[in-house]
This record gives sequence, structure tokens and C-alpha cells, in this order.
Amino acid sequence: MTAAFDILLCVMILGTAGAALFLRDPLAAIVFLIVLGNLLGLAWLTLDAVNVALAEIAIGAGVTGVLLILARARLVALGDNVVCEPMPLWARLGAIALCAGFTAVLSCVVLSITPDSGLTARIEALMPRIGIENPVTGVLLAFRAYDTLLETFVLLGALVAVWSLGPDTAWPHPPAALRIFDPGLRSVAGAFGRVLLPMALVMAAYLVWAGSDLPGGAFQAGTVFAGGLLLAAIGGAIGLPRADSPALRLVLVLGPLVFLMIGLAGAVLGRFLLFPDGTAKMLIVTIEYALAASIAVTLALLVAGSPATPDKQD
Amino acid sequence: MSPIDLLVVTPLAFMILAILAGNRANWLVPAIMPVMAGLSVWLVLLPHDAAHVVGGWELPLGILLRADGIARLMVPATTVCFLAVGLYARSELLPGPGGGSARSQTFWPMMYLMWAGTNAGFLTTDLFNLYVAIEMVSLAAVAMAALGSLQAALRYFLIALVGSLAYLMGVALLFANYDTVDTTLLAGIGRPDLATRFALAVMTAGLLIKTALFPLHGWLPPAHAAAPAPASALLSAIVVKLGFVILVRLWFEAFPESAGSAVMHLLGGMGALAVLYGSAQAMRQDRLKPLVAYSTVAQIGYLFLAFPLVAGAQHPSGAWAGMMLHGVAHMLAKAAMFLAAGLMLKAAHGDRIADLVGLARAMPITVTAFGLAAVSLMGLPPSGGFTAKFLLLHAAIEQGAAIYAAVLVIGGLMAAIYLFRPLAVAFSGSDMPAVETGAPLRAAAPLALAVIAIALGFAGAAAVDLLVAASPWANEAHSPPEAVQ
Amino acid sequence: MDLPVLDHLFALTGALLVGLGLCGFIVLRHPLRQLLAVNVVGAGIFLILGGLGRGGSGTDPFPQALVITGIVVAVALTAFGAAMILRVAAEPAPENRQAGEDAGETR
Amino acid sequence: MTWLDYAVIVLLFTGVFFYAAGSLGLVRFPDASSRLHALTKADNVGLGLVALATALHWGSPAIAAKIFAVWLFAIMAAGMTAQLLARTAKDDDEARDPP
Repeated sequence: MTAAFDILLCVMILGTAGAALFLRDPLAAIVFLIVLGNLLGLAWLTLDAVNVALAEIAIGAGVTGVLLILARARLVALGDNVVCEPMPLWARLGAIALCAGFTAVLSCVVLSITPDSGLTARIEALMPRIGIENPVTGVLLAFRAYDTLLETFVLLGALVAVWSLGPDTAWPHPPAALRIFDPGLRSVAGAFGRVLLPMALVMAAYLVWAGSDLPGGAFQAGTVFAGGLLLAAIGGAIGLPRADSPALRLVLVLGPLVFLMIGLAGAVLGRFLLFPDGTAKMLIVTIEYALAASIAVTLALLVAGSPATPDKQD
Repeated sequence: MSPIDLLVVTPLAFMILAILAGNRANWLVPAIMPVMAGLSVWLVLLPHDAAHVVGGWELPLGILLRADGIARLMVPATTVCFLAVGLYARSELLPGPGGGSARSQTFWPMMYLMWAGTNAGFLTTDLFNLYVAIEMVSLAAVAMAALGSLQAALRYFLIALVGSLAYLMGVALLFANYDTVDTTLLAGIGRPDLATRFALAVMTAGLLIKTALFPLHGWLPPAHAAAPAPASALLSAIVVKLGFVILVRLWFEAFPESAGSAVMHLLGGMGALAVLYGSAQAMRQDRLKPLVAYSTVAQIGYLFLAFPLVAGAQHPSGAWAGMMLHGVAHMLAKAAMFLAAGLMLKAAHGDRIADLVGLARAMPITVTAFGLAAVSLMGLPPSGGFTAKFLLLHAAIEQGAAIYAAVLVIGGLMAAIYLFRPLAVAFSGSDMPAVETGAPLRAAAPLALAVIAIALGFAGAAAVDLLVAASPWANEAHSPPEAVQ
Repeated sequence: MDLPVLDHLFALTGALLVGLGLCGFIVLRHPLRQLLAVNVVGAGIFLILGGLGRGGSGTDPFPQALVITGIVVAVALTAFGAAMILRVAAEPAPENRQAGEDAGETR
Repeated sequence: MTWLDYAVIVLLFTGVFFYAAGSLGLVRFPDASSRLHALTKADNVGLGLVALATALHWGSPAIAAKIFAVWLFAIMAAGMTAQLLARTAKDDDEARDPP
């Protein structure tokens, strides 16, 4: 029964991926990518990886999907209809043969590796030292906190990089507005955004809090709140900030800064990112709340895009 | 407290400060200079093989940071480059009278991100941590390339993305196979099975794309040539070196048993072709920056040409020292050359080599810097480039590798031809063109870099001793990989 | 049902996703579609990592954490790529402004 | 099997039936408004039944409360998107053949 479900799920994943890649209509392709993200979330649930399932659905399907839909809409507005010129037949056949060969070898490699639970036992043994129950949060914010620290800077750097792409006349104005212009539509979306934003905040706070012991954590929580911010912006309930707003910049760097400071405090006590016994949980939750706030704003602004020249707005 | 952490933490902290400082971010450059210089010196002075795990979490769960020979060499060299480029960019990116532009505010966070990423990459032994470091560097590199040509940057971005994913796939397979992604642990347990070979193959391919080894170099010349001078200098001098260092770690440290002679000669052959192709292309350019960019394609070739020489040597220390010294000498000389080229092109009326007429009179310091950098890149004595190529040539002759020896010699000659052209034009002409003299620091930056590249040659013996001590074979009894013989 | 291949089901699906995505990356000539294809490849790699980390005592949290890190890095790069594609489309003029390219660029 | 288990099974199957009917309508109906009509109504009933079945199956008030919250969010989102889709579809139709 479960095997049948797994096989069906995998077939659907592959079919959806095929549609997301090879459908001619770009909007349909992106929609199938979102469906693919949700199915992958189910696959992760089947693998008992609830943390990853949350992240995949929220970020892989949600944020990436909104991002691509918005990019396509803006491209269409610029006169680029995102339709690919088909390659000559021989080139397509060559590409298919090449990828089929590569996939065959990769499949053999995958089959040659025996799945095992790897480091599970070691991680379980160390978890009491941190005082939290969710082993994935333990790996992300204790054992491999250094990776996570660098990763938050990648996210922050991506936003600065997106800012740097704006035309010279656009700096430091906000990105092109996300809100719907049709007044009727906007009233519906705006009401929804106003209702949802506080709920998203509550849910995000809960996800961080629950993340120490149950599935959840800063990235999932930040994404949920980013979703709330984006919906509110689409409904016109909130506007987009200027890139040089000091308050905005403070929120953006808050998470990385708190993380870095706590890491340095550990360095003073002996080791970079060392959490003294008994304080680990408190420090991890502090880092996660600060990170979630920064991640939410960063992700929402990453979706919104580069600064836009003001006269192009409205 | 250890410089191993602080060398990454400091640029990250400055990235935050730069974001908060906005238009005043260029005042941070003088502040970071002494800090990073001091940390680099501290790193070199650390006891041999100083290492620790982050946060006190032991392997295989934690991440091991280590000041090995490569790190001791590359981190100070990148510090010198970043400092010079930072000083140069500081006067170039001064916010205008009407407030700052996007560029003058976003360049600094990107530069600090790249700095942290390269240091993180040089200092870690963890392959997944390296993935994050690679992405930090790539993101900053593409953003800098986009300051010049958006199309070239987009192409660079997509290709770099494929390279990263190939590397990530290799890391995923290695983790599934060995339950660890730490190179020091893998070195003990690596076995030449299908999964390992495939993982190594895709990781190598991905990193070669990022390092732009011929024939995977297509994205490099347009991106590096079009970017503003400080960005070009960082891209050509530093960014491509990170992929090279990871490949060295992978093949000579983590999986020496898998480094069969066929693989080494494949890399060496691609390196040799890169030297010839890049040099030939550089000779055909009639604009200055594409010429310097193609010279990077050629010079990267030497780094990989050295792979079979290191693997095949009875005592790999000579070839090893040559390879590493070449990496550092190229880093310094190429950064100097791009900065000097940027100044020369600002003064000249066009970007063609023919437009450089008379510049040697008008801006002697800058043209001298260009010339000294050229001396090192050609491999003329006395320079770091000469010592490196001499060591490599010596190893090639000792091993009877006639083809590699021939490429080393021919490549040097071709470099002399293509680098002599812009210099000859700059020294020609009888009248002195009117040139606006910029900030003196801007002219000093490339000169300082070029002088250090030359000084590496004078300090030849000391540098070689340091490098030999830095090789993976220095302390251990085991000789080079046995598979190669 | 105890076919040996079932242990590898999700990892194999991941391998096929990588293959499909790679094929899409080569065949599709529009950068936005290529960006989408890269996301499919990334999802496939993550699924390989997760599928091979599942043994008798549950799914290894270690690769799960790596995957979450990977997903976040992927979305950051996707956002940057999309912004770059938009800028290239907004400036269709070819970029070979020849004379004084460098001089003009950095002022 | 207690009566609760039977109730869960009956609720689940009824819910799935409504989902199937909604999806069929989405595929087979000719225009946007009737498709929306099929999708929103049938799927919301289906969702409610499946949510109820799940809550009964777990039998814990805390979990039931969470499932209720999920149901509420899903209903809100469905209602809003249906509004937006319907208005957009109407605008499109009017733009295509003006009345």
C-alpha cells in the first residue's frame, strides 16, 4: 500500500517535472513547477523529513513560484513572451541522448550506494547537550551553525546584488509596485492581506518557537511571514520600502548581526560559535527569532526585485 | 580567538557595516586594512597545522577549519589583493555630489562578501561548507561582472549555477557514500568505487567551469573584460583561484588514490591547450581588457598543467612549489595589470591598444606597474612568475615530460609577444597626451601589487622553502600517490 | 513488496529529475526557462541526498539540514537570476558600446 | 474497527468524491466562471470532509484545533483567489467581446 503510494508519487513528480520543463506556455510551466514543489514536499513527508517538507513547500514551491510568475509577468510587459525558439531536431535528439546517458550512469551510482541512516545515532547522542529536541534544528544551528551563518549572508548578499542591478535612475527608489491596479481586485486582495498579515506573524512566531522541539525553524517561519508581507503588498495594504531606508537596513542585517555577535561571544569564551552549557537553547532561539525577521523581509524584497525608476510606477 | 575564524568573521562584519553605512561605506576600507593585515600575519605565524572545529562540535558532525600550507599562502595573498583593490575602488566609487549611486553602495557589501567567501573557502576542510563558500563568491562575482556587461554576467551566472550544482551533486553522493563530507576524514577512508569516481568527475567538471579551464572558459573573457577595473581585478585574480584550490584539495589530499595518471594527464592536457589557446587569442585582441582577460585563460592553464607534474614527481615538492607560487604570482600580477589597465583606459581616448600611444610619458607609474606585472606573467627573471615557471619546467624536464616543457616555454614566449604590444604602443609617440591625474592612491595600488609579484622572485629561495613546507607531503612519510608511476 | 529498488525509489526519482532538468537546461533557450530547469536539477539533487539518507532508524537529520541550506541558497540565486534576466530584457540594446566602455562604466 | 473508524472512512471517501467531481468540472466545463463554480464549491466541501475525517481520526482537541485553522486558511485563500480569478476572467471576457 505505502509502496504503491510512493511509486505513484514518484511517477507524478516526474510527470510534473516534465510538464514544468517542456510545456510551451511559460505560465503553465511555472504553475507545474509549483505543483512539483508541493509534490516534493509530500515526498519529503514520506521520508519523515517534515522540516524539509515545510521548507520545500514554503520556499521551493511558494517563494520560487511567486518569483518566477512575477518575473514572467514583467518580462511579458517588456515585450518578451518567454517562449523558446525550438532547437533543431538533431540538437534536441543529441541533448536527449546525452542526458539519458548521464541519467543512466547517475542511476547506477545511486543504486550502488546503500541507503542508511548515516549520522542519526551520533546526532541523537549529542542532542541532550543542546537541550532541544528537533535534530534538524540542532544540525542547522549547533553542529553546522557555521554553514547556516554563511548562508544567511548569501541571502543578504543576494538582496544587495539584486539592488545593484537597478538602473542608475532608479536608486534608491522602491521596486516596482506589486499591488494590483484594478480597484475591485485590489479591495479583495487588500482585505485578505490585512487579515492575513497578523496571522502570518503569529504563525511565524509559533514556527520558530516550535522549531526547537518540533518541525519548524527560522527559515520556514521567515518564509511564512514573507508570504504574508507579499500578500499585503499585492493588496496594497503595505508599500515597498526604499533601498536606503535606515530602518529597513537595520531589519535586514538584524539576523546575521545577532548570529555573528553570539558567535563572537563564543569566540571570547574559547571557540567561535560555542554555546556554553545550559545556554544553547536560549541562544539558538534568540538567533532564530532575529534570523526569521531578517529572512522574511529579505525574501519579500527579493521577490519584489530591483529598484525601479519612479516615473515607471503607477 | 583564532585568526582562522576572524579572517571570515571580519569581512562579514564589515559587510553588515557597509550595508548600514550606506554612502559612507568607503570610509570602512582604511578601517579593515590593518585588521585583515594583522590577522593574515597572525595566520602565518600559527603553529603548523593549527586547526579547530567550529563551536567545539567534533567531526564528522562539525566543521573543521584549518590553517594548512595552502591557506597560509593564499589568504595573505588575497588580503594584499583585496586591500589594493579596495584602495583603488575607494577613490573610484566616491559618491557623487547628488548622493550615492547604487554602485557606490552595493560594491562594498559585495566585496566583503567575496572576501569572506574566499577566506572561508581557503580555510575549511568541509566539502559542503565549501559549497556555501563557493556560492558566496559566485554571487558577489556575478554581481560585480554585472556592473560591466549584464549579458556577459547573465551568461556567467547560468554557467556558474550549473557548475555549483555539479559540485553539489558530487558532495551529495560523497556524503551518501561515506557519511562525511570532511576532506581530512575522506582521505583515510576513500575507496575507488563507482560512486566516488562519478562524484569526483562531476565535482571536477563543476569546478573547472568555475575556474574557466579551456574548453570551459567561454564565459570568462566577456565577463572579465567588460567589468569595471576593480571588479575585473578581483574576478581574474581571486575568484578563479578558489575553484583551483578546491581541486587541489580534492585530488591531492582527499582522494590521492583516485588521482590516476590518466586523470592527471587529462587535466594537464587541458591546461596545456588552455595556455596555447588563451595566448593565441590574447595575441589576436586589439583591445586592452579582452587581451588581459584572455591572458587569464592562458595563465589558468599553467595551474592545471602542473597537476601531472606534481602527481608524477618522485619528490613533488618542486612542482608543488611551482604550482602554488604560480597561483600567487598570477593573483598579484593580474590584479595589478587589470588595475593599471583600468587607469590607462581612463586616460586614453579609446579602449583599443592603439589608443595607448604616449601613455608611458603621461602616466609613468601606471605604465611601470603594467610592465612589472607583464614581466611576472611572461615569466622573466626576476619575478614570482619566473621562479614558478622555472620550478615547473625543472619538474617537467626531470620527468621527461617534453610536451609540458615545450608548452611552458612556448607559453612564455607567446605571453611576451602579446604583453609587449600594449607596452610598445604606450612607449611610442613623441608628444605627451594630456591626462587628468587621479588620486595618487589609485596609481599606487597596482604598482604595489606588481612590485610584490616581482619581489616574490627575489625572495625565491625563502618562498620555495615555505611552499615545500606547505605541501601535503611535507610532514607525512607517504610519497606521492602510488597510482601514478 | 520488497523489491530492492524500492529502497532507492526516491533517490532514483531524484536522479531522473536531475537528468530531466539537465535536458531542459540544454534544450530551452530562454534564460527564465533555464533558471526553472536549474531549480528542477537542484530539487533532484536534494531528493538523492534525502533518499539515500533513509535507513532503518529513520531519515538522517544531517542531510536534511544540508538540504534546507541548499534550498535557501537556491532561492537566493534564483531571485538574483530573475532580477538579472529582467534587467537584460529591459535593456535590449547590445552591450558592445565600444569606445570608452570602461571609462564610462565606472564613473 | 469502531464506529469512529467507519465514520472516518465514509467522510474520507465522500470528501475524495467531491474533489474528483470538482476536478472533473475543471477539466470538462467550457468557460472560466463555470469551471470556478465547480472547483470552489466542490473542493471546499471535499476539503471540509477530509479535514473532519482527519480530526476525528486523531481524536485530540489540540490537533483538531490545528486542522480547523488549516481549514480556515484554506477556505480564506480559496475564497480570495476565486474572487480574483472571477473578476479577472470577467474583465478578460469583456475586453475580448465588448457588450
